[in-house]
Amino acid sequence: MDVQRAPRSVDHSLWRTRLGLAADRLRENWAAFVRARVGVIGLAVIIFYALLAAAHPVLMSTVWDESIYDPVVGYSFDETRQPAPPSLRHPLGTDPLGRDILSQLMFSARSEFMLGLLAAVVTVCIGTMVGAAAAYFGGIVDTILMRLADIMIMMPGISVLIVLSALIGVEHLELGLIIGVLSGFGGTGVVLKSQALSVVVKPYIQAARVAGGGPLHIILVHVVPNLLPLSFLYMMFTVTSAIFSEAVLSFLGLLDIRMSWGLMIHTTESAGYLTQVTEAWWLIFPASLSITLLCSSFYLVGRSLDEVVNPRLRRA
Amino acid sequence: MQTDGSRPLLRVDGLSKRFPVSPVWYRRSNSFVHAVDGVSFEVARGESFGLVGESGCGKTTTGKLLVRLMDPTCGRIVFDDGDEGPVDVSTLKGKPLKRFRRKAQMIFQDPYESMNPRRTVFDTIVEPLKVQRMGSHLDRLDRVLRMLGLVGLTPARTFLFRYPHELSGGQRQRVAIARAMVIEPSFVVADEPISMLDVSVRAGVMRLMEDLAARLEIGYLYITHDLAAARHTCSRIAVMYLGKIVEIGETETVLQSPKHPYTQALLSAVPVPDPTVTRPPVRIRGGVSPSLDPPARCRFYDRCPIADDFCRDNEHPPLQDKSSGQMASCYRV
Amino acid sequence: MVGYLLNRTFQILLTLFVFMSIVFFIVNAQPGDVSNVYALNPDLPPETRERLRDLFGVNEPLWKQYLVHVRNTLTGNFGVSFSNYPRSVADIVMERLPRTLALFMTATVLSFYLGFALGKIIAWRRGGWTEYTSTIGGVTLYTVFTPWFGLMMIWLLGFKAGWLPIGKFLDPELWRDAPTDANAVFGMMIATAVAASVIVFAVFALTKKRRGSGAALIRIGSLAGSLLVAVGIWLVAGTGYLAWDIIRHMVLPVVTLTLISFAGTMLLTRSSMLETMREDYVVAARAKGLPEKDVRDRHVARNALLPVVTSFMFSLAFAVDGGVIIESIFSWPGMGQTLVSAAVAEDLPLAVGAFVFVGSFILLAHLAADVLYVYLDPRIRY
Amino acid sequence: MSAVLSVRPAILASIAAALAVLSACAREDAAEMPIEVTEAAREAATEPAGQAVYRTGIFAEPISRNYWSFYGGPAGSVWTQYVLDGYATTLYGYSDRRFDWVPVIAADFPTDLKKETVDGSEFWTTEVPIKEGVQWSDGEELTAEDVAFTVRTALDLGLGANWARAVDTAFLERVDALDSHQLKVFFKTIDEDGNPQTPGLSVWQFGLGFMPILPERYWAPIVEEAKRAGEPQQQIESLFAHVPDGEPTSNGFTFSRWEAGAFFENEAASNFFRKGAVITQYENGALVETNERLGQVSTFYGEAGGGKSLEYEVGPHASSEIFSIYGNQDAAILALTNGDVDYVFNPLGMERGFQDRVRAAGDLEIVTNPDNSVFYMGFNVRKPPMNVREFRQAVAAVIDKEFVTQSILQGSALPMYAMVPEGNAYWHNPDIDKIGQGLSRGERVERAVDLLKSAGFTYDQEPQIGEDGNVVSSQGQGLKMPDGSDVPGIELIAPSAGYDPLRATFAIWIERWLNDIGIPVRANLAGFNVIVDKLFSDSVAEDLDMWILGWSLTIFPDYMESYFHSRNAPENQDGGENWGGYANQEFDDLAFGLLSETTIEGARDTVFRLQEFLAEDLPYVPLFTIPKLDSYRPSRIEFPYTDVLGGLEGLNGMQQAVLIK
Amino acid sequence: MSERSGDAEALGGGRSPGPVLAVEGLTMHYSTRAGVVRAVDGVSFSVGKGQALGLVGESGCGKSSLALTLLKLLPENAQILSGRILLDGMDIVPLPEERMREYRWSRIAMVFQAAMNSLNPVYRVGEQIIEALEVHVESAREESLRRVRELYDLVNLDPSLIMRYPHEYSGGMKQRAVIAMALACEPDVVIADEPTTALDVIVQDHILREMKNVRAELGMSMIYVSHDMAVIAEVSDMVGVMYAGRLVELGSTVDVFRDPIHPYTRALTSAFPSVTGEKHELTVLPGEPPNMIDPPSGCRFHPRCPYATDPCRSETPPIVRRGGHWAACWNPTGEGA
Repeated sequence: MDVQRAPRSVDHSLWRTRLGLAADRLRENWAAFVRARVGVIGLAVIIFYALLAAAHPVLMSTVWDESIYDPVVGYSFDETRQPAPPSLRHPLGTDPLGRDILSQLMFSARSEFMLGLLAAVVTVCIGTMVGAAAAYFGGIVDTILMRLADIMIMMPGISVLIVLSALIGVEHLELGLIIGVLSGFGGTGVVLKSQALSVVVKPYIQAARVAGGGPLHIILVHVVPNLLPLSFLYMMFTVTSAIFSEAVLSFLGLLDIRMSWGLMIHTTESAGYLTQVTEAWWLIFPASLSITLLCSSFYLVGRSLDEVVNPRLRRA
Repeated sequence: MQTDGSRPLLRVDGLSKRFPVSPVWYRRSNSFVHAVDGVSFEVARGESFGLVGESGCGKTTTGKLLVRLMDPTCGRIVFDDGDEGPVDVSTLKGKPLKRFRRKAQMIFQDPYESMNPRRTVFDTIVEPLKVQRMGSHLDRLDRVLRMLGLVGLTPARTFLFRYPHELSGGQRQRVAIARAMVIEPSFVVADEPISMLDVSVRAGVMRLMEDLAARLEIGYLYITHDLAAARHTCSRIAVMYLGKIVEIGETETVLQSPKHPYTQALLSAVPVPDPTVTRPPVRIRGGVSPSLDPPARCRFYDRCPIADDFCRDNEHPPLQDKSSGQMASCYRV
Repeated sequence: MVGYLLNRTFQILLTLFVFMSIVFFIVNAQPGDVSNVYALNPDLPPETRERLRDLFGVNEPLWKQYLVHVRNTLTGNFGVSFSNYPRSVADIVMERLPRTLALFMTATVLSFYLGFALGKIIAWRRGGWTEYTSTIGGVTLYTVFTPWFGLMMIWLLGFKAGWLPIGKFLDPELWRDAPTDANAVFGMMIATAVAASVIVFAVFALTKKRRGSGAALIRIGSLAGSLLVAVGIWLVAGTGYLAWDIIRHMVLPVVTLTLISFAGTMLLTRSSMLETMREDYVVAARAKGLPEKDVRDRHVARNALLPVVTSFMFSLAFAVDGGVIIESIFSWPGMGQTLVSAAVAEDLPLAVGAFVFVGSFILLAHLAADVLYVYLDPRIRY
Repeated sequence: MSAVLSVRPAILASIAAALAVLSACAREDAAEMPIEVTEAAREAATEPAGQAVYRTGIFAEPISRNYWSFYGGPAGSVWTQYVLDGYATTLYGYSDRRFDWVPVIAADFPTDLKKETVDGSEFWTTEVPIKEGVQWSDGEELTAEDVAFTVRTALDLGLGANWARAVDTAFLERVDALDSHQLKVFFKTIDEDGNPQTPGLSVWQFGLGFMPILPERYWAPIVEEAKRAGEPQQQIESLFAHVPDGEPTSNGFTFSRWEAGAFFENEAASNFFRKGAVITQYENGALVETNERLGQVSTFYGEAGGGKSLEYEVGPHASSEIFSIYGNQDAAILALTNGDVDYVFNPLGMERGFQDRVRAAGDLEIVTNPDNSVFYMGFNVRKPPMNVREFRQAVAAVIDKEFVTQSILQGSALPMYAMVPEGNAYWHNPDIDKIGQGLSRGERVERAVDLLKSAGFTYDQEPQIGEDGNVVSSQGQGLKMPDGSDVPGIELIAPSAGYDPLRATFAIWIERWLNDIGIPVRANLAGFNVIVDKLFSDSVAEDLDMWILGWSLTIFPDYMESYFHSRNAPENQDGGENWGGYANQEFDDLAFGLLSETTIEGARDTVFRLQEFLAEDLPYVPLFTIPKLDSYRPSRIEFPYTDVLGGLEGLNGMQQAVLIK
Repeated sequence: MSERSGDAEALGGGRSPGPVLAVEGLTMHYSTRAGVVRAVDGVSFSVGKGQALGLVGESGCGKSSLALTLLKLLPENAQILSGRILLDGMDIVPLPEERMREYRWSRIAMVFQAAMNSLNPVYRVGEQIIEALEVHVESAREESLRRVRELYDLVNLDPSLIMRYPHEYSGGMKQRAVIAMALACEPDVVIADEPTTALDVIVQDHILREMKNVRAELGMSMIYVSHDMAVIAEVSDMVGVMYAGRLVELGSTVDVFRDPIHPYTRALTSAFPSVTGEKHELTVLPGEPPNMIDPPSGCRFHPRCPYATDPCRSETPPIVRRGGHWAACWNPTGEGA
């Protein structure tokens, strides 16, 4: 990046300059991200679902009658037979319990985002701290953390979640925390540690030590910021796995939640419509495709971010 | 340049560093790399002292020991810049160590790696001030700007908020120098500061370091593999081989009349930028042998063109005065 | 090397021990216990329930249960399954294991091969339409909602088209009079596959240094030969039709598994290739005048293989995990299905046993990956 | 099984060897692999493959084929029940369709109970004759000794679960074989506390009479071996662990092959004593069984005469039956529509979507029957306000069961008011108080508010009904208890939608309706295990508010005693099922009387009164029951009748009677 | 190799009839997102048989790009815009990739910058040399092995190392192996890109001497690419100085060092400290090497040149010839100035 920049003055306050710098970096990274192409498609899908999620409360408080369109206790009195195929009133039809599918889809989108965000934030927090601490301190800290990570990695994810959710009441909050901890301590932590290892041997870390900086200063100021791009990438993968796990667990009927995409499929399945692909497509496709699309979108975004943050994958 | 009567800025005494080889957590290692092995020298105030040798000879480790980036296995490092009494740096901890860090800084070899790519020039230079809680925010900005001017990055304001990737190698090394100098240390370890720079900017950086040393009265430990560069920078040099100092003395004396066979070989191997000159062939074999558990005899024995049975059967030779302050560790000289 | 392996084995045993303990306490930290499984049976008198509790040892304090658990695990005794009472956990695991192995080894090898081949191509021709379509297609399949996709496959290929059997791993009417049981057939199939791959691998290793058509002939010959020998043995043994029935039933789950998992290998291969392609020895190989294919396969792909192999070993290990869904959807009674049903039925010994088993399997895979790495990367010598 | 088991170590060893890449060679592996075959399979292989195979689908694996274990609890899954249905017979059983009590291997009804003193102790005794010529599948005669042995084993080992119910130690003293075909039963006349007692219907007729009989010759050595195992629990474990290879059976089928995870196969027992027997039911209520094989014609419940309501020949008509094991219902139904199986066992009932699929298939028949189960909402009547009867009635009044079952659940559930399902017609009391039935939403709310106010509850603001009378325009606010305090927050714990969408749907709607009338209920949708755990915890009396669960019921409704008698509250009896702590002396007396009732008519009278009582006092609000749907392929199989409580599935698929075309 | 020594011509003395390699007006650009990088811009030179040409310049001046261009081993975003590369009089620029492969290594071989990186770590070193041999010479494996043994002899490597992996070699050994590999097919020209940069001085000395000896023995032409004036001074007959993609001075080594014409050449020679002789004041060049996307107009050195005048800033400098060398400069320095 040998881009020469117009000289910047410090006449206005420092933070504005810094904001400008941040914006510049963002622009550059965005450009690299756009070049990877597939990520843009993913991002578009994510934005689409975010809009759906945001639109739901608005629709509920304006045009949609709560008793009909509530995703959980609504009931479409207009239809004589449930599930009803798509109509003007119910663009995606109703489910076997007479609830509007579009409303369920939109409502669930929000909880999927919340779940993904929670899991991702937990992963990043734990992953960066574990990675940075293990790499910086080395020795016994490293050994303990990495042995723990080994165990986390060994945990067969879906199976652990199945066992846990069968045994204790698991809702979105617990699920997000569990996935976040498993991924943060396990895979993400290990990857971030190897990244952190390449950071802690850099001369600027030694320079900071020579300057008198303590471990906390170095980890927070030098190590963690250098891990953030990579952890952001793993955030995306965590979101994917969180949404996917939620869907699978709901599908198996193991979560104590009232509505989600997985539960929509479960409702379809337990009502016996899951194999009626042509006859009851509106029960099967919206939720299944949403899960697939959102999962793969986050994954694609993660992949594209990889091209941005991994200099070895950058194009000439 | 060591003047009688005044105490040296830094006195290193029997400094050693050993690394255990592939330590297994349940067993204590009994195999060691002797990276630095009983090194002793002195650096006077404002003096530029050179440490030369091939890669793997322990010169960088010595530098890092002096600024306590590593803890020495044994030996003493007595530091005395006149402000406070002499302190033994080798065992400092906590607050005193942090205070010592105001006085001793380091410049690293690789200008591309010595700046955090996510931090601006300002962030990088101000870091020591911030960490040491020196001055107010404005004071610091002021000092950084002054420092930028001093290292020749002008106009200083235009450089403040550049990122490392927006700077050339030479500019980065100037920033690194500014970072080391901004808290006005009295001792700086410069680890190959120019070896990765383009030829056309090397001279500038060398000149800058000389100027700053003179202006701020800084003692340098100048680590380099490049004898020519050392000749231009240092008043005294020590030649290291496998963790040992094999020759030490005034730069010109050492380079003009090397005593130790290793120094001689080193000198004769340096290519001469003059097509008309034909150098005599180097008489020793290539390749430094590893310093893993070296036998007790002279470290240079394996490659020495003049070694005899005495060298094989005796300890590593001590440094002996060979001619007016020029010391070498060789039995055969 | 031996010392390293010993050290590694010791480490792995230690990890396994910790893993085992954690699993035990996680599984035990939940509120329910076995007597509740029968609790809603109105015919069950309370004394009986109490006796059941005694019977299953759940009345002992937790630490005692734990000690017993540790002792038993170390002696290979995982206790008695609650939900399959009184069958032993080890017995159940041994019954399910070959089925899981047969299915997932096949699928993992296939998806690895497909992913590696595709990854090689899209890395080499970067930026083309091939790359975008296979990336998007692969990722979509990789993150597809598996239960739905599995059912779609059954519906489409099994039900609508009628090409393949729906679910299960054998045809009961064919097997009614079979002279042997399914697990024996599975065992023989796995043994055949392993033996055949050992032979082929050996032949490839022996002809590694040779070049030209002769070597290729030997390799193809060995491949065809071992295939023929295997088929011959099965025909002579008279159980060939049973194996064929199993293979017929395996097609659908294997295809599904391959489709949903190849993208992982593909993308990993791609990044690994892209990183390797920047290495100087690749430029050197070109400078030597090697044909593009040799540069790609011998120099880039060979080196890019290293991280992919590690992930391959992991994915083998995680087969059991991924199997949870696929096995239920395809009525394939393997470890995954066992784990789910054990969890749902609160069958603690079976759940713990299956978990410990999965854990050991993964650790073994770690060890195998280490050994394989040594073989693949001469730089690593312990 | 043991033969199958012994193969495994060999396989394992060979896999291990091969995996270790110790230069394993395919040829050697194949040669070394011992191929063992079960006895049954070998026999099957020699026989010509039977054409008449009853192909059925199940979607979980049976647990064991050890009948002791199946009947004793650990293996007592419904799937095990299906596959073992053809193994054991009982002294008495229910008649087809009508559930009359009829002899099976008993030659006749037992003699009336009479008091008799033996060795100084007084007993109720009765004698039962056993049919002559009933054979085990190995050709040996089934004798009274077998019955006595079975009872003895259950008593000696203290077997639990269904054994404990069949052989109730509180009543049963012993069973003696007077001779090979005459049985004498001894019941205790006084309980532990010295109070006189009578072995009622549930103890004798529907208890011991329904006990499965296992072959003494086969099991005696195994039981002896088990008894030497030490502690009682180890004895039981040892017995349950036995794999009964070659066990003779007395019902229509014997074990043939079990390919774990794939299928379970039984073959017809050629010497089944009832094979070829013709069962005839007359419209006047008479039952006739004509068994040519035994040369017997038995007539019960009056003389045969008038029109026949049912006549069929007992099989097994199938030469063999295969239970194909599928991983889930979808796969099983797909297999059914695909023609892989002809009947699918469906213990949970078949949901609408599956019905559609089956109907769409065209060649499948669907039959619908009522089920003998109840899904209910229970109250913890120890705590206010649930302790107030009017409160419970008000809650019942606002729950529109018809709306939920018919509109929302589209008929996949049927509304229920009495504790005995309508389908159990003989015991069901149709004339009970059905609070709220047929009312509009507005009327329901008014009724509930009236009930609450009549009990002294007050509102800050009563709920308002919308103009059309169907919508609550504003919810009731500030409901206060009779003592003036606020009604506390109430938790309604119910299965989550993942476990059961029907109950979850009900819970969510109940929450909404109760909130409408100002009752601060919050539905907590939880996993099944979480709910069960709460019910069985020591603090159930304090923690529980309201809950929704379901019971699968027996024909003889003595369960009402188990659920509501105060002695069955957890605080009075460890593990009791009266979780709500319902305690009403009047009810207790009535319910306890049912246990000692020895006549059917008397029992029916008591049961009716119990239902009336419960419908008014409402410790449970019965919510719904589910219709049982069975589907089969009429072109392949035919059942003698299909209309019956609990459906074909409830009869275990009529394995002995189904005709294979 | 004694039978070949007869062919060898005297070191540096031979001016064979026609040049083995001639480069005429070669221009090669990379297109990057930031713009077009003019890495090689109108470079012309020729190398005679047995001659050694040294190309010297700072990092980013295009010398390594030039080396890769000669082998046409360019990344996808690079393009040869104009010029000819004449190998024994034949232009290889328009050759298709298939034909070009035959020329690589058999006619032009290369010793890459970092020897440790140009050996594939997973193959034995001997195999990698054999691989190069087998592409170009049809021969039995035993034959190839013997050839490898010869090559190892030639570069003073112990033949027992042939079947070892690269990581078992020391740095100097790897460099020797890479040189042996370059010599495998007896190419006409060997390009050595920074052959000793990562090595210690003593090893560097050994390698440089060996390369000189091998060249003398085999009579091949060499192109040394280095940033180190001293190294170039020691090994090459001719020296070309590159600055910002252009060749600014070219001539016999002795002439260029004794009497540099271009101010940049002069600055380079005097910016370089010497360990022997008089300790002279180092010349400090102001500024930084130019950005190759948007290079300065006119003479590209003008922003740093102490003698820059107006024409320097706007117009391409003329060729100034003096003695055995020429330079492109408006204000030539030295004797003639």
